[in-house]
Amino acid sequence: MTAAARKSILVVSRHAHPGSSLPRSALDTALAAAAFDQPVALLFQGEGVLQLLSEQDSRAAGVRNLRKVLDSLPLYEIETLHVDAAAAAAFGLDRDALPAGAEWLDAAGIRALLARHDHVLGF
Amino acid sequence: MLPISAFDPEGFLRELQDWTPEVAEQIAAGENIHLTPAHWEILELLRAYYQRFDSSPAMRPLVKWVAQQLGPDKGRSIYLLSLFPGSPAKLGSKIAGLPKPDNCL
Amino acid sequence: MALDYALLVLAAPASGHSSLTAVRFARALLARGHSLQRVFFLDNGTLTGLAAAVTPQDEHSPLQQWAQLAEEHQTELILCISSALKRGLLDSTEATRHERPGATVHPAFELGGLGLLVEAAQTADRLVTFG
Amino acid sequence: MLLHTLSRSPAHSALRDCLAVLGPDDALLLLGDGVYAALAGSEAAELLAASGAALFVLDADAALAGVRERLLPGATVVDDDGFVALSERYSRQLAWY
Repeated sequence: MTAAARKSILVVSRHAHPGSSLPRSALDTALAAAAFDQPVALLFQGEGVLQLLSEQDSRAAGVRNLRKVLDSLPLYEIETLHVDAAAAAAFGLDRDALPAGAEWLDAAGIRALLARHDHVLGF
Repeated sequence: MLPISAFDPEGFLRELQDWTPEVAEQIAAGENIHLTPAHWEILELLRAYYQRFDSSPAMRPLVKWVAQQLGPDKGRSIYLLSLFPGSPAKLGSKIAGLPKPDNCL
Repeated sequence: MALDYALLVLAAPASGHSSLTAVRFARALLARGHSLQRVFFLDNGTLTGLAAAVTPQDEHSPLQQWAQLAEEHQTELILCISSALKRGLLDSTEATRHERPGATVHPAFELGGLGLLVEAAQTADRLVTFG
Repeated sequence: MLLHTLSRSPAHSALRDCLAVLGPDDALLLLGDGVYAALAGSEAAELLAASGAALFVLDADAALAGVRERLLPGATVVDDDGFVALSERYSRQLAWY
């Protein structure tokens, strides 16, 4: 398969994670694409931005810590996390609350991101 | 030595907290691997990966993780394959006492 | 121009009727001359493959609809293995592997990794999600 | 140029999130409980009309919900074949649910 033939995937994650299994499925999909060396990007939109809050501790709940899995994304060569800036602001989150490398996008920025991927998967 | 009942039919630990370095030797022996310091270096990195990222790595991130921690000579698929033939991420995770993979990646 | 489609189904078959909408979409795209190699079921969508699902006789059964589609058009129906295992959907291999009493997946479906979704995305001209 | 599909009722955050990125070059197909967003005179319908996006409603779901005769005048009703035709015209789809 040549590089030119590879189709890029944008995974849009817009649910908050303790109450839904969709964020986990979104993340697994992105990790799978990266593990198979396919171009993939992640956008956290709406309530999905809450997945990025630091200091999540899942031990008492007895489930996997999705936030820690997110920290492994650079090892999968997924360097940039795209964040819906308006949603983050609506939840009172400033840049200190979210990962340092995140790219904050306004509505026009999100539309441009959607437009430059071949497939868009909404979770 | 743990009794055979401590392992499932595929040789994975039923209870992760049973894992000790001796248990790792026992699992490795079942895979015809004799653990050397070179193996241990990778097994410790696998356990550190699990602690830090709450997941077991696929092959690609494992290679990158090893390269970051031990340098580019060891952060290569061929080196990891020489230690853990076949599928280093899966086999290494098994010996390191990480959760059984769900075959998703 | 004929296009290659892949479908991603995330909706559970018994909540709403998104699963039936997806089957009708599949039939409609085939009727328009397009091709559909693979349908990938992920998250609650994997419940679609539960062999023991019972639908009232006067309603369409998502299970039967998908199975018929697969038989008529050789469409692959893949259940994401990690989503499926968590929900108790196992084929005989996984039942043995995880020491469970028996298979629970309908024979029209196969368990597979997310790599099969990624592969479908690479080859497909269109990837349509039903959530 | 995206085909958005919305299958949740307007009370759900899916509509708000969709509206946040819906552009005038896009199309929006309402299906499932999403068809309620096209009820003429509703707040949701006004927001959708203001977005400038081309608006479509899946026939079977509009009928099931009992809204077929109460749709916003700008909405076009499509059947399954029409849904496929939309997916031909718009190469990317984003599902909101």
